[in-house]
Amino acid sequence: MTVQELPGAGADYRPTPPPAWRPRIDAAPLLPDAEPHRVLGTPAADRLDPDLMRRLYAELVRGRRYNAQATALTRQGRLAVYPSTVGQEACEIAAAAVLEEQDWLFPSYRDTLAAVARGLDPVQALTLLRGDWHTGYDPRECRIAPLSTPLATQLPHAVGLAHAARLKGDDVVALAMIGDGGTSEGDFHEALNFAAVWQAPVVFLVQNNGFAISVPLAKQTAAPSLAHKAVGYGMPGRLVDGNDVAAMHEVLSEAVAKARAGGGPTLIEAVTYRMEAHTNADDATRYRTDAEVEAWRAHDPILLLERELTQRGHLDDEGIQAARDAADAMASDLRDAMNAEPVLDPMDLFTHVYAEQTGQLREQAALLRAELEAEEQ
Amino acid sequence: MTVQELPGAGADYRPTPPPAWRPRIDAAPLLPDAEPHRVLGTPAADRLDPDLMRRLYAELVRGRRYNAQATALTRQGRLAVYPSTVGQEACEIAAAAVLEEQDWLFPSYRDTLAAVARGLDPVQALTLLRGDWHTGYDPRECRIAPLSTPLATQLPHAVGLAHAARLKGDDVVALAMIGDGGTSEGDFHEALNFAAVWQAPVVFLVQNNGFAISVPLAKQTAAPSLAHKAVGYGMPGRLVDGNDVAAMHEVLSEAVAKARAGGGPTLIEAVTYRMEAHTNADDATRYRTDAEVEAWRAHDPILLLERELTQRGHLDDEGIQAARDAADAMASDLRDAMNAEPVLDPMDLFTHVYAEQTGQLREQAALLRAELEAEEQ
Amino acid sequence: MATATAAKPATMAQALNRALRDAMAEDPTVHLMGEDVGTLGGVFRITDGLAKEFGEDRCTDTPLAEAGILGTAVGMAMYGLRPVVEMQFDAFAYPAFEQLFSHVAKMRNRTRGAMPLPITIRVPYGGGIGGVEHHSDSSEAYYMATPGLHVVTPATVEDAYGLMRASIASDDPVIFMEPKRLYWSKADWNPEAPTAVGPIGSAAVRRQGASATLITYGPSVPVCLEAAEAAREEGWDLEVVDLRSLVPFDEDTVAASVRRTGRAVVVHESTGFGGPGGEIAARITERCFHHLEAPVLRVAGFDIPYPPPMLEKHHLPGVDRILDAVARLQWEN
Amino acid sequence: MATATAAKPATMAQALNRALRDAMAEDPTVHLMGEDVGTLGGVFRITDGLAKEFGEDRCTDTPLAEAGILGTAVGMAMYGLRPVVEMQFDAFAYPAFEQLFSHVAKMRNRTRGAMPLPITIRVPYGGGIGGVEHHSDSSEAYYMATPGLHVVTPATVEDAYGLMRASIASDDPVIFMEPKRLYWSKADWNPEAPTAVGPIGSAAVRRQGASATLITYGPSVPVCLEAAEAAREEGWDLEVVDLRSLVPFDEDTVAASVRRTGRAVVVHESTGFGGPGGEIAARITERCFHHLEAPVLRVAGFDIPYPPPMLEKHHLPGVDRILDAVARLQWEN
Ligand SMILES: Cc1ncc(C[n+]2csc(CCOP(=O)(O)OP(=O)(O)O)c2C)c(N)n1
Ligand SMILES: Cc1ncc(C[n+]2csc(CCOP(=O)(O)OP(=O)(O)O)c2C)c(N)n1
Ligand SMILES: [Mg+2]
Ligand SMILES: [Mg+2]
Repeated sequence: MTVQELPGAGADYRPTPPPAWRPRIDAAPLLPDAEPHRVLGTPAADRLDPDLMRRLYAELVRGRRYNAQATALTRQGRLAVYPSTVGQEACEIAAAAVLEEQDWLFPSYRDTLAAVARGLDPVQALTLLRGDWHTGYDPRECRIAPLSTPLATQLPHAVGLAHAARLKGDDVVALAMIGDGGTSEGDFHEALNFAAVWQAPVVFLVQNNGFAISVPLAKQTAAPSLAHKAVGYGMPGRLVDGNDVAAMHEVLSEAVAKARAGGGPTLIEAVTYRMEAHTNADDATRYRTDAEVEAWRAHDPILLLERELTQRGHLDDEGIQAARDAADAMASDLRDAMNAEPVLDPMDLFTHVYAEQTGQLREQAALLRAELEAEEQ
Repeated sequence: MTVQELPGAGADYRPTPPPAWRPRIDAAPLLPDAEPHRVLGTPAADRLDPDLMRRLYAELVRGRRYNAQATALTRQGRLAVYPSTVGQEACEIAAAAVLEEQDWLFPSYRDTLAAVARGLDPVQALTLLRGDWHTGYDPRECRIAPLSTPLATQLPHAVGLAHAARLKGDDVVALAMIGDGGTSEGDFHEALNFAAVWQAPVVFLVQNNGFAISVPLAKQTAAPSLAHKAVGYGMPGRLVDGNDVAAMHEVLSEAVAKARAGGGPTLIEAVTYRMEAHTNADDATRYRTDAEVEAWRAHDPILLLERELTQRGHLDDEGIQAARDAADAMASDLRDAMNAEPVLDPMDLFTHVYAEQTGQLREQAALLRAELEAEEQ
Repeated sequence: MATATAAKPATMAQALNRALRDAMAEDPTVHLMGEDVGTLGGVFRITDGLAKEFGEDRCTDTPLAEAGILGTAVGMAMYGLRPVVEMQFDAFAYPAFEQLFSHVAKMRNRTRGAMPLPITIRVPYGGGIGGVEHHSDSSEAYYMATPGLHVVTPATVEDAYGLMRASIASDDPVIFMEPKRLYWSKADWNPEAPTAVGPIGSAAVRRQGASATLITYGPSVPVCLEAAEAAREEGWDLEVVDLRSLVPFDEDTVAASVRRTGRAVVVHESTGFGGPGGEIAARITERCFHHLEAPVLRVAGFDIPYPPPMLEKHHLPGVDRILDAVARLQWEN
Repeated sequence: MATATAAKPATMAQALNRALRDAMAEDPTVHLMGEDVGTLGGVFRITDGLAKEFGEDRCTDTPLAEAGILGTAVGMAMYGLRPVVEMQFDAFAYPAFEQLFSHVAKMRNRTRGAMPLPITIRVPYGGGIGGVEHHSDSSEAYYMATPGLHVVTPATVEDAYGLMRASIASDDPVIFMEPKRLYWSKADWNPEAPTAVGPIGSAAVRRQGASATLITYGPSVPVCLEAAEAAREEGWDLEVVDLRSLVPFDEDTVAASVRRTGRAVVVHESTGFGGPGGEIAARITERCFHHLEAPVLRVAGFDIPYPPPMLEKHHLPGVDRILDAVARLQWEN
């Protein structure tokens, strides 16, 4: 068929857009705000719930204390390693606070604080980092997935779990946490895409703390913001001040509510800062200046909330002291608990490889048992 | 330090945005147009270069003929398999046409036509699909990377090559081709991110032909368009009518020129349609209707250009016939060439595993040689 | 062997399809997912009709991303489902290897048994079908080297059914390797009265013999049976053991055979160096050293990337190469 | 052994750093890339100072994406560079496996030699450093099973230098496995007059002995040497062969030793089942069958996911376990 043979040839034909093409959805509502969303210190703070804020305040103080205690434990040889979230407590606390009992948290290796804030026994949360086992808790009991060390790999898990719950008709939202560096991994991309296609009830929380170990965000991405990545999946992107716990709570709550209502996933970028080194084993002076760190001190998440609440008369010295006392008590319990030697059974090595031990594992277990018995004698 | 101890406490403090945060770049210029860019049948066609268009017309006709011939060769057992680009010729032809001699093409497994349009001997382009070897040409000689079967994996190669050339100060642009389905792979994400961070001179061309084998785009992504994915990497996204060769040529040329000038990568989504089955081995009736295919016939890339050129008097029956004759000649040469039995040397199996054969490969080669000699007797 | 009167010729593909259907019908937590498994029924039609029968939520065309497929399957299993995922071809499972090695294989262990992952991963593998590069890999060595995974592969129509049902029923992740070139192999089989294979991990003696043992699995089983027939002319009576399961490895059955025959050849399509045969030969030797008249030999694919279609016949272990190896088993000693 | 007067104590980490530096200084096409390799100098400081000396374009902090790192390195090699990429830890190389198996290992073959890929992939591997999960894998079996890759691993300070230089000089992809727990091992070494190791593929006899051969590599070499010392008390004079290169495998050196001693134990940290030892044992047995007094035994990591730090000592092959295996070499026969 040539044009001469075509019906209507020669008339003033104008081709239509390609038949299959139509804009699938409007991109505009997916785009994040031009600036990180903030509440504290803005007029929006007028409508804050003082009770909720006092609760979050106490959690922040406790979180800070938890961080300090955990780092101290590394120095005492009680933890193999600890990645601190000092400076990032507002993200960790808000993430735990917005979830219902039946919801699931998918933390990255850094997010033991979120797990603890969710109610997990700190000793269980720190098992991985103490080194007596990998995951120190039953994920199904507390609905907290194992802390994920391979970056971004927990995101598809969150999507699959949320999808499965939705298929079953259960009211479950999954909240998955990841760092700025982790967004460069292929698994981030695949997880967000599956979530959007399946309209799974997931919220992706990126803590942009400025660094992936030593690598600053500028070497990680050229995007306008990490929240802008949402557009390419057809889900909304939100940009939040990650040190503003009120803003974090608001944006996370909205995203969780949207997911719960069947509205699909949201990507949230929390702009924050890692005040301490990557872990106790890291030397941050190799890649950043004190001045940079100092600039963030005035934007400390605890200070921001404390100032707002005291100025409004919602918090007084007594309240502050009570929060600190509670935090101290937690820290002292944690110290005591971690000073107890963990009970180790080397035979555990063979117990949970398969549902049923294979012949070769039975032989290896026997070998180790014999060795241990010989040692005892 | 509490708020009471902070300098300026009690004053009407307003926290600034987090110190490290500033919008890195403006998202607006990255967003694709609301509709696929078109030229043919629009006023923009007034400024077309008739010579270029006639050349592209001849290429399109040749491309269509090449597709028909290759599919015929599968029926004759001369090709193991052939993924057709009937309906997608405008993308394939334009991709080859916009590159300079020193530039590199990174085709997917479907894009033998682009390689041929770039000047590669069709027999060499089809070696993979005939099955006598994997890559039938020297990639460095023709600056065409091996046809990539594992989807999306060629994209990071294109980025690395373009980056290396730029480091060396060479004027080289890499054009990488991929399908709509391939955009879901992690390698797509990682490649685009590296390209944007490095500002590598790469152009990513996604042929959205509606399907990944049987899976329609709606099950692949929920994004407004695939071009919108560009925003999340900080590179511009362009949406083009992939059946409009003039539009394809324009948008690709602009992106190549931008890359060449140091302006970094571009993501282009060409909206097109795969008129035939996934390959000769596929049964497309299992997943789409004839009506859908028919709707695209009126939007055939050859017809669109033919109509434009004939209406403007830039192409007459003679020109059309000349293009067809040239295409027939190519097809007949290809048929003849492919009817010749390829020369096979089984000992090649061992020749290119390592620069130097290992001892064990020498032994295995000796075994095979002995077997072959025994057979001959 | 299905001996019921209703036995009819069936292909391995049909038996696999039936196994998936029966598992889905019996257990609503079984979910299929992968590229083209829904509407199309899979490029090999193994999932044909299942999306129609059970709905797209139970048999789902996913986006094109293998790590995403396996990664979301992990999450689904965490919530109590039994996902069966298809990797379209062997080499296209590689993008999912991080999820496989770091999560699928380890989750039970990491959580002290609290969160096992009952996922079946279907991997069509091996060559001999004229596929272009990346379509004919034999990747079982990677899976074998990863504690926490089961690795099975059928060689017969009835085992295809039985092993698939056992894999889906397993509370552990199972790599279910489907020998592509046996998809269309046929046997009389009664789908209404299928034979169960019992728990994963038992080898089957496919042919009894006294002179030497051929140890093999998957696509090489029919080749070994053919070789055993041909060997009769040379005066050798070969035993053929079909491993069926590489992990767990049925050492007892294999060792019993080799102790009896005193000679063994391991046959597989995967490359030799670093391939499954090394483990098998080493293990047998450890167990049967004083019964061996000759070293355990291996006939395997060459140590090269899988060849293009026109050359693959030279690569694949065939009858002659197996017989040559048998001949080298030091019969004069 | 560097005998020059200027020899001073140096760690393996220093020797690796020096090798990278010397290679970069000599050849402007050598480019380093990976996570944290630039400003920080790598989490193990192996690339310390190189970004400063050669600029960030030669020693580049990449985005955090292993497939992207290796994939872009492929493209750079296609254009004539010699990329040296770092995978931060063994288990974090898994996301790059599709690029590794489907492109890096095969590109020379696919293009009939037209486009070889001279890429060195540095993989810090193995345990014994108290690392949490995913930080102590021994993944060499995956690499060994992939034709087209070279796989090397140093056990001494001077080999660290020599093998690294040889790897970067190689026109083929090399998996350079760095035994993490030997990073801080020391030896007298003269960086100004380093010993070349010659082309990749030769094993080294680290200790001569007559009773039996220990075949080992990487982090297990010092353990085997220690075991050999301890064995003297039991009256055994053990030979210790350090493979240095798993691919190519130096069959001649190993077989010569085993033919002489008549007994052998393969020792490595990687899991036993499906691990490197199976291939090595099978191969030696094929070659040396009639010289063997006992089956070749293996002492390996257990067939389990790598244990948590507090339990890893039970998993790692130690002196006692090696001596037990030696004792099982049927000395009465
Ligand atoms: C797949 C993978 N690659 C590399 C690493 C090593 N690693 C651990 S933490 C880290 C940086 C993570 O940065 P980011 O995602 O920003 O999270 P943050 O540490 O800032 O919380 C790296 C590279 C890893 N854990 N997983
Ligand atoms: C990594 C990988 N996974 C799966 C496949 C199998 N496969 C080949 S083509 C194809 C569909 C590709 O769709 P698309 O990217 O849209 O390209 P098109 O075929 O339409 O050109 C699939 C799934 C593959 N080649 N590579
Ligand atoms: Mg970070
Ligand atoms: Mg497509």
